[in-house]
Amino acid sequence: MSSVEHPKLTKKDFKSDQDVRWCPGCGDYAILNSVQTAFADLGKKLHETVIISGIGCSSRFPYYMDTYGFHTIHGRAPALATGVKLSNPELDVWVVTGDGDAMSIGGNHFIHTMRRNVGLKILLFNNRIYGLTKGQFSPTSPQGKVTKSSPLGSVDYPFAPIALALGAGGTFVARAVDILGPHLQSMVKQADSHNGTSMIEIYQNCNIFNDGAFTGFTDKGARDERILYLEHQKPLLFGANKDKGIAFDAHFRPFIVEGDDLGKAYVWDETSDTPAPAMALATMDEEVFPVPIGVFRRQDKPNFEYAVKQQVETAVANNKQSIKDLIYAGEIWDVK
Amino acid sequence: MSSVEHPKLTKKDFKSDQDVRWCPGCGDYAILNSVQTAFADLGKKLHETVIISGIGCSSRFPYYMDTYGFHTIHGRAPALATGVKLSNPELDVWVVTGDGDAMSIGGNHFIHTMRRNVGLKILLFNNRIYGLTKGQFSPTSPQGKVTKSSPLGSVDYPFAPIALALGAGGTFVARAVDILGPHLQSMVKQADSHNGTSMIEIYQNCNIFNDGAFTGFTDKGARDERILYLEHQKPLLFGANKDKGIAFDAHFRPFIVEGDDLGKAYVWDETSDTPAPAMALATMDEEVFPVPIGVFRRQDKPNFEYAVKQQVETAVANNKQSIKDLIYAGEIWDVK
Amino acid sequence: MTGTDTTNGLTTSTLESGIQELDQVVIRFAGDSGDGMQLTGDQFTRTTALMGNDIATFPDFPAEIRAPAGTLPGVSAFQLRFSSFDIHTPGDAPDVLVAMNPAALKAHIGQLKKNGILLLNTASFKPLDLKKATYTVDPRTDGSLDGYRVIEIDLTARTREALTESDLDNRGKDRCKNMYALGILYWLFQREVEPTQKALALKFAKKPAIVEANLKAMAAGHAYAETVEIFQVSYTVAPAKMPAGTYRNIMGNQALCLGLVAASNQGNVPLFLGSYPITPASDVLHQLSGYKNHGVVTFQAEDEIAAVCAAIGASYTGRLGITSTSGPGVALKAEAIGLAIMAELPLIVLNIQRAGPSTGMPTKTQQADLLQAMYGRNGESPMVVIACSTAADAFEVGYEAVRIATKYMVPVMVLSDGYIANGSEPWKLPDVDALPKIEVNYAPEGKPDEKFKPYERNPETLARPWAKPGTKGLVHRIGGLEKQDITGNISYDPDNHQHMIDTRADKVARVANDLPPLVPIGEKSGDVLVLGWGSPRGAITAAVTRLQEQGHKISCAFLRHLNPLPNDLEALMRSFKKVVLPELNKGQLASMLRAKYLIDVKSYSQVNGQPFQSHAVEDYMRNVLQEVK
Amino acid sequence: MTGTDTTNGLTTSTLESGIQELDQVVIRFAGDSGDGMQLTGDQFTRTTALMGNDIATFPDFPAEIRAPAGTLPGVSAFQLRFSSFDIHTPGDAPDVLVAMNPAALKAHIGQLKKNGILLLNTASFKPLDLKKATYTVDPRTDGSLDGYRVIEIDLTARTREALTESDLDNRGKDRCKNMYALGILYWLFQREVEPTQKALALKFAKKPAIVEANLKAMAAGHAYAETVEIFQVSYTVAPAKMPAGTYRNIMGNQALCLGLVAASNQGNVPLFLGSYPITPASDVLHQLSGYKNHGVVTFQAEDEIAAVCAAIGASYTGRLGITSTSGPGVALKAEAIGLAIMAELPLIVLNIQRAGPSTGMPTKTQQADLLQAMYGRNGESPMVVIACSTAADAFEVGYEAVRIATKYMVPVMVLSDGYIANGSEPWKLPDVDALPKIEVNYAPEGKPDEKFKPYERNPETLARPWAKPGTKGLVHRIGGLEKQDITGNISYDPDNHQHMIDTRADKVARVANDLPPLVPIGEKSGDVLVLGWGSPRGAITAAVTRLQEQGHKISCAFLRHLNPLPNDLEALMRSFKKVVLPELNKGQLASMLRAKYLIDVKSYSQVNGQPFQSHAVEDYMRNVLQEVK
Ligand SMILES: Cc1ncc(C[n+]2csc(CCOP(=O)(O)OP(=O)(O)O)c2C)c(N)n1
Ligand SMILES: Cc1ncc(C[n+]2csc(CCOP(=O)(O)OP(=O)(O)O)c2C)c(N)n1
Ligand code: SF4
Ligand code: SF4
Ligand SMILES: [Mg+2]
Ligand SMILES: [Mg+2]
Repeated sequence: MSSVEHPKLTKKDFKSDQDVRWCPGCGDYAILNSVQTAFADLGKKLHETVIISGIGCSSRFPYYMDTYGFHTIHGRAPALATGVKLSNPELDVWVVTGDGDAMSIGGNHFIHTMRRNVGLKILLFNNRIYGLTKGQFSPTSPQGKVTKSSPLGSVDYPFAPIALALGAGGTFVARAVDILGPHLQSMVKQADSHNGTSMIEIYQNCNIFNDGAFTGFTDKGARDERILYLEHQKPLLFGANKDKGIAFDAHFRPFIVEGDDLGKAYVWDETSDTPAPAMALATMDEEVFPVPIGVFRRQDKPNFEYAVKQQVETAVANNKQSIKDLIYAGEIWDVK
Repeated sequence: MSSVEHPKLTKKDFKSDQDVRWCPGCGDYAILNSVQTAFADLGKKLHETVIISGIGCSSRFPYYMDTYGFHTIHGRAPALATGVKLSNPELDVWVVTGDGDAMSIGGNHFIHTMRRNVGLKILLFNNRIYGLTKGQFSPTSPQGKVTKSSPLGSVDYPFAPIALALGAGGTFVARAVDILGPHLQSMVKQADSHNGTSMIEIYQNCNIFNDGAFTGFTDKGARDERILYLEHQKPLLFGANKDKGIAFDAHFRPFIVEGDDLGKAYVWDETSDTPAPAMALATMDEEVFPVPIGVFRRQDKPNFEYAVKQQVETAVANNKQSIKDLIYAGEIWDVK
Repeated sequence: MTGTDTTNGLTTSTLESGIQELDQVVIRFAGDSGDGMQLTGDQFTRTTALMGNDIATFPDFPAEIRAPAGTLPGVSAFQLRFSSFDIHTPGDAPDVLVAMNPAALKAHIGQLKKNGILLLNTASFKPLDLKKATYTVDPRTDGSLDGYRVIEIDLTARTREALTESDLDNRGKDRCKNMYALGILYWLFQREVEPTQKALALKFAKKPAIVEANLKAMAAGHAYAETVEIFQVSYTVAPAKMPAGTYRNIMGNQALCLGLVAASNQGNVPLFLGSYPITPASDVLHQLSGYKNHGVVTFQAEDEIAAVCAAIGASYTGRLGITSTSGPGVALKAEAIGLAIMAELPLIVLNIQRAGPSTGMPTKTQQADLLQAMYGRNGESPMVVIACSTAADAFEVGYEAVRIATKYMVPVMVLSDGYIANGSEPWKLPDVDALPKIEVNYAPEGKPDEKFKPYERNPETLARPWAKPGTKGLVHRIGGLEKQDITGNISYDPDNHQHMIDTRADKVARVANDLPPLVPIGEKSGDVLVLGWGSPRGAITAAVTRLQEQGHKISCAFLRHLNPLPNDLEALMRSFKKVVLPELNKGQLASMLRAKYLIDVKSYSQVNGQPFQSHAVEDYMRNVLQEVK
Repeated sequence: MTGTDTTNGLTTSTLESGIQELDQVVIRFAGDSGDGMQLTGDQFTRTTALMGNDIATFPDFPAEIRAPAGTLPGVSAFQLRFSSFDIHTPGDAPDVLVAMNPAALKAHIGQLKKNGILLLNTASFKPLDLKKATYTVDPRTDGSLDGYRVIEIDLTARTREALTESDLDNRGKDRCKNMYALGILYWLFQREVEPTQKALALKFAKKPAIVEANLKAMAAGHAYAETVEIFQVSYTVAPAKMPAGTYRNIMGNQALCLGLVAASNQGNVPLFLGSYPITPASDVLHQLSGYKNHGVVTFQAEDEIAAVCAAIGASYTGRLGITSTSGPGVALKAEAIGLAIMAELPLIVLNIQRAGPSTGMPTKTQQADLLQAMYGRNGESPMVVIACSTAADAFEVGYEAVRIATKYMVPVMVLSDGYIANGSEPWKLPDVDALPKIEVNYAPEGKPDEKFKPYERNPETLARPWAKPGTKGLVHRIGGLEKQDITGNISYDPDNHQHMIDTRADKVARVANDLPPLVPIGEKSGDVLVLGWGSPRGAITAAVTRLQEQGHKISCAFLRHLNPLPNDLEALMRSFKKVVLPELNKGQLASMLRAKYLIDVKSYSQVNGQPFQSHAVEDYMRNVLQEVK
């Protein structure tokens, strides 16, 4: 195709003709907007892009994108998307899922996708609640959360999705926030350029059933002091004047450094050989420490669909056989 | 009951009357033996002990123990056992599972059990193969493994079960080896004394479909040099003369120390605040480093069944209500 | 005149100082999802129930996601019917339609009765509102509303006026406009306002400003209707002559939960619920989670499989394991239900059906999971299946499920549906002390030196003993592999397998021995027997009663027990020339009956996500009656 | 005389220099799991197939776990039957039983024909061996073997003797004793030894010592039988008069895979298998994993749900998604199959059935998952169901599944079972160039400014277009929610839902328009029609042919297509006084036929994990014939 035929698409081109049906004020709008912006910036083509989702408010996402889309069943998007990617590795396959969809019913497919390093880009909308079913606690809701199904407070400990992804062998693990558009767009772009599984946990406000779940650190006033931007090969600094930092002791326990000690702030390396530093950050107490966003881990490793494809292509090349050869094989005999 | 009625049981008392039906030479025999020994040592009672398994060679385990037992369906043992523990927290509930059962089909229940910290003791027999279905690769088989379902070698990357358990929030995570009986027994006892979920990954030789998977480090000759015994508050030393050690650099990358540097060996703390060190060990390259066995992590945290029970008991105490009160509630009216 | 189960508009009545007496009214509130129509309807329902009318409701909310304000997919409706006689359905066509915006008007005007009252909120008929509702012309101007008694009120302006002194901002004030509308209707139908006053005070206890504003708005609406004389008359509906007793208005999921808890209390068998949220079953989880003070343990699992497995684990331990879900969840639970059948443990699976297949239309109703309940598992895995037919009936069905599960040591599937779950009706509260006995026996401690036999059966019920772990002398192993009868040891013996296959089937079949006789409505023989199960009961009863009044030889009977079927069903069917079975599926029970009895049961099928309309059933049956003659 | 499909012992024959000619023989090899009985049987089968006999086999191995050596649960058996005429089953009772130990004897002696040959390995009749087999008295001494031609040989000693020069240790030598026994049987039945020599050389190519030892043992056994004259005569069975062509011996799972690959090649639609291992379906995964050189992509998923979802993803992408499993796996896949039905994508689900319910008896056969295939999903979710009836038939069924799935854009369930999967028979290889056409059309690139309509249907088949992501101008969204016909947009409209429910059913129904006429064996009318589906075909054919030879007015017909049923089925059924349906379940197809046609189909049910015995079927039908008269 000549490039004349395909001028670069704009954000608007990625909008489908369907009315967007999230509650007014829902964080999903901001995410949709950022994804459309990033896709346009990346020069993606509509017909090469496939968006696969499970079930949940977030999983309505594909309907609003004028690309190929499949709104599947609860929790199974990564499994279905794996079939898509294995069948046609050329396609650009995105998975949109929620904290219930990916972490609760879909937990198994989630961890196996991470393990295999299938080239899927997973956007996990974490609003720490079941939105679509009208407000039950999810596996990422904090302990004590009062919801319809936990009238006396939930007794479950929550998952740290980043830690789970790391434990499962995730090769690109990042976090972003719905309302921090440019950062989110940058995460989407980095996820796009990664060759294996990319997973972005996106904190998303559900203003109906869990309003303000993240305002403690996302509110304009709190942001500077409470968000830690992870930047590759830069020290872990935060605060309005970048006057505080995170360092690790000999046991890899984090602590906050200030003033003269600021130089001890750990220099972040998202490509580290070991997932231990990322794990240390992922399990930091949100109440005590700033909340890290950005890339926790990026590791280059051949992806699954490539290995599968190569095996098939090699087999075809090494052992060409007609269907007749295949059927008329082994011990055959003739009856006259 | 007076203690006269219940003399301490012996190992033999834990044997059921069923013939053990594993292949001669299977590592499962050694594990069965160690569990029976440990249970007897722990003074367990038959009728208070429940063993719940999924499906797999390993999952035949309950039939060979003269306790309560439930051989359930593939992958679901932790879920079923959670129901048992929530219903009667007094019972001593053990889960026996395989690498396919727990890591493949049962992965979701596995990670959620870890997350919730249900007081189950999980024995994961990891033979890195599907035994019962006659030899397909499992999620713990090494990449390249040739099996019936991967005639050209598996392209999957394996899970590190310990890392997965850590990522999911596991509070007692340990590893043992089938043929190292006393160590395995000690792990079983420590698992028993832990109050939340205990998980022991037990390397188990399947001599029919994956013979020698672990001999590289479990063989008498190799053991001393290749196994790293984790001991709480002791330095990470290995080698016949404990003349080598594992240290971590500033990025928590492990390296081997010897001679004068031996003092730099990391002092193991299984109760560390952060799972990062355990994660570093759990993801160490088996080919380059010794294989750690012992307790990777132990963290005291109230267990799930206790919290559930307390909530119910408090509700009963605070809000006693007869069934009549419950039914004749809200807006009622009389028709004469 | 005894009321017939249909409405005749607001015309027949006795006059008395401007108040006409009606025997029934159907009102539909329709508005945007954010307009509070469910709350409004609910308040009207409660008040009316307290005033002694019989009542039936049908909430019809939009798809799961909140659609953009003002659009058709965002319309939420609540229909209620109240009467001075016994009714069975929330009515077909409304006498009164409250339409809060053009979208609500567009979606519902088609069903309003000729000459019915149409209350419109003119504040939301601006051009953009009309466009959102895909109106090109204002329907108030094109004659399309001719033939209705249209009442136009700027509810927004009136409400703001009434609330000038309130501290709420305009958004907050506007939220009270539904109460203004409710005030109008309360005057129109002579309802008491106190119950709503009390209810709102309770609901917003922590926000007195909101309570005050809502009450003011309601009072203002009431006063407005009285003063401005927009209506020539007001109406009243005398209390229904309902059987004496204490009543409560109840929704299906609530009643089901109460039945379970009551039976648990009776049988002294503690409950355990393992569940995963899904529409329209989530309320069961919510409800039972609120009954912790009755010792109920609830567990929100990571998925449906874990939920049912945990319930099986609970049953294994001596609690009664329950799992609640809807069709897609039942699909996921199938393998584990098979395990419970094999392990011969009690288990209750609640399927609050919704419109399938696949995700389908989650907020719409259907009863198309019957064959899944019967056969949706590998191998011969027979299971008891029972169904509830109304909100109040759900109490008895929940109770019965516990009785069967514990008496026969079997899993029981309970079918309900979205219509029953969310609809409400007055429920005559049972005499708690007179509830049927439920006897649950756990196996006693074993004798030393005697091996426990986990599959030794009760000769009457074929139930095996319920042996709680923790009990001395009962250690034993069970599992999903075929097992030898009596000993429970694994067995691959062909004869034993055949015997166990037959025994599991026989155990389910024996449940029929307990069932009360079928009591048809009408004669025990005649031209047409209309059979029904589940939520169509109301529409069928209404239709058949009307046809009976018209002199037709038609009767109807309802099946609570679908597997096993009642022993006297065949004889009843054979006493009629024709058997017809209306179902909200493609004839699932009909095909079961045809296969079993070789009777040419005629299926009357509707699969559109809506309940049957009693008039449609009546017309259909009239045709059948004609054919039979 | 044309052979009848039953064996008469080793007695009828023509003499010729000590060689008697038989028209058929049934041999059963039985021994410990470690004794190599499957290998032995397999070698005899291959050799015999190559010699031109018709042949049928029935491997019967123990439960999944290897039991302790010498015990009853550890016995593994392999039965084979070969003949000079067309046969349909591996035979009921064996003429020859090889019992490698007391447990094998105990488990199988009951079926050996009177006067049959019993070959015993005396080396394993020591007291401990007897005890393990739960014999209290040595059966060779208590008269219980009277009436059989017992041949006692110390196979272990003889084999070791033959291998004195081998470098193998005793354990290795003892492993060759099955070849010693095979050598004896090869002499007894005049089989050629070369094919086995070649096969062993190939199998153990890397271990020449083992090849040599096995061949020596076989030669020694052969020589022993010839020299020692333990048998008075040897036997031969002439080649069967099979239709001309090229043959290959094949097992069901193999043939099924070949059918799928051949159709994929024909239709130029690449295959994708998503699977999770399970007995007895795992071989499909193994087999197709070996066909990577035919472009087949296989994916061993983390569980059955992921397996089917990946297959659906593949189909969405334009590959043909297949998923293979057994009953419990189908239960787990149910929800996702519903999605495929809703998305109207092709999908093939292979259910190699085993004995249920629950885990059941995984190595035993049954056909009790038919109603699960039909109804095991939430909502009205009709699905095409076809079944294979023999190993060779599986090729055609695999092929047909691809044809239907791609032509109608529907999921297809293929039912096979453990008996078909593991049994083998000679397969007349198809002319590859003459295979039926399969035309697969993907939607072409869209036109600019024309919105693609993903649910616009082919008027004949109602199939929607197969639009591959990556194709320009076809971007669209699908999912599990109900959708508007033609546009595919989400729709909650009642009329549309009813229409889509009807359309999905209609699409499945239209598959019947393609089906060839049913061709019964025997007359097209008469007293009794025996219908069959799946693996009982052989036993039914054998039984019915014998009854026909005896002059009875009985015919039989077999259904490959179970949903939809063939259009001409009803007329055929109505042409007989009685229809009987033997099934290895509790009458599942029978109930479907009764419900649909209101014909009093008689179910002949057996659910014991074993295939039907043709004699039992014959006796049963004889009774039915009597009743009909
Ligand atoms: C098999 C199945 N189980 C349950 C449901 C009901 N359900 C739909 S979405 C959902 C959870 C939604 O939570 P989340 O994934 O966090 O998405 P959100 O709505 O918060 O974006 C549930 C439980 C379903 N549709 N299917
Ligand atoms: C639902 C279901 N899927 C698949 C199977 C088949 N199956 C039984 S055990 C097993 C895996 C066994 O591997 P593992 O858990 O590692 O146990 P092992 O036999 O190695 O001890 C499989 C796939 C099954 N029984 N049920
Ligand atoms: S319920 Fe919450 S997550 Fe769902 S659309 Fe509304 S605000 Fe968003
Ligand atoms: S197959 Fe492997 S794991 Fe299973 S019993 Fe045999 S040796 Fe043990
Ligand atoms: Mg959520
Ligand atoms: Mg294993």
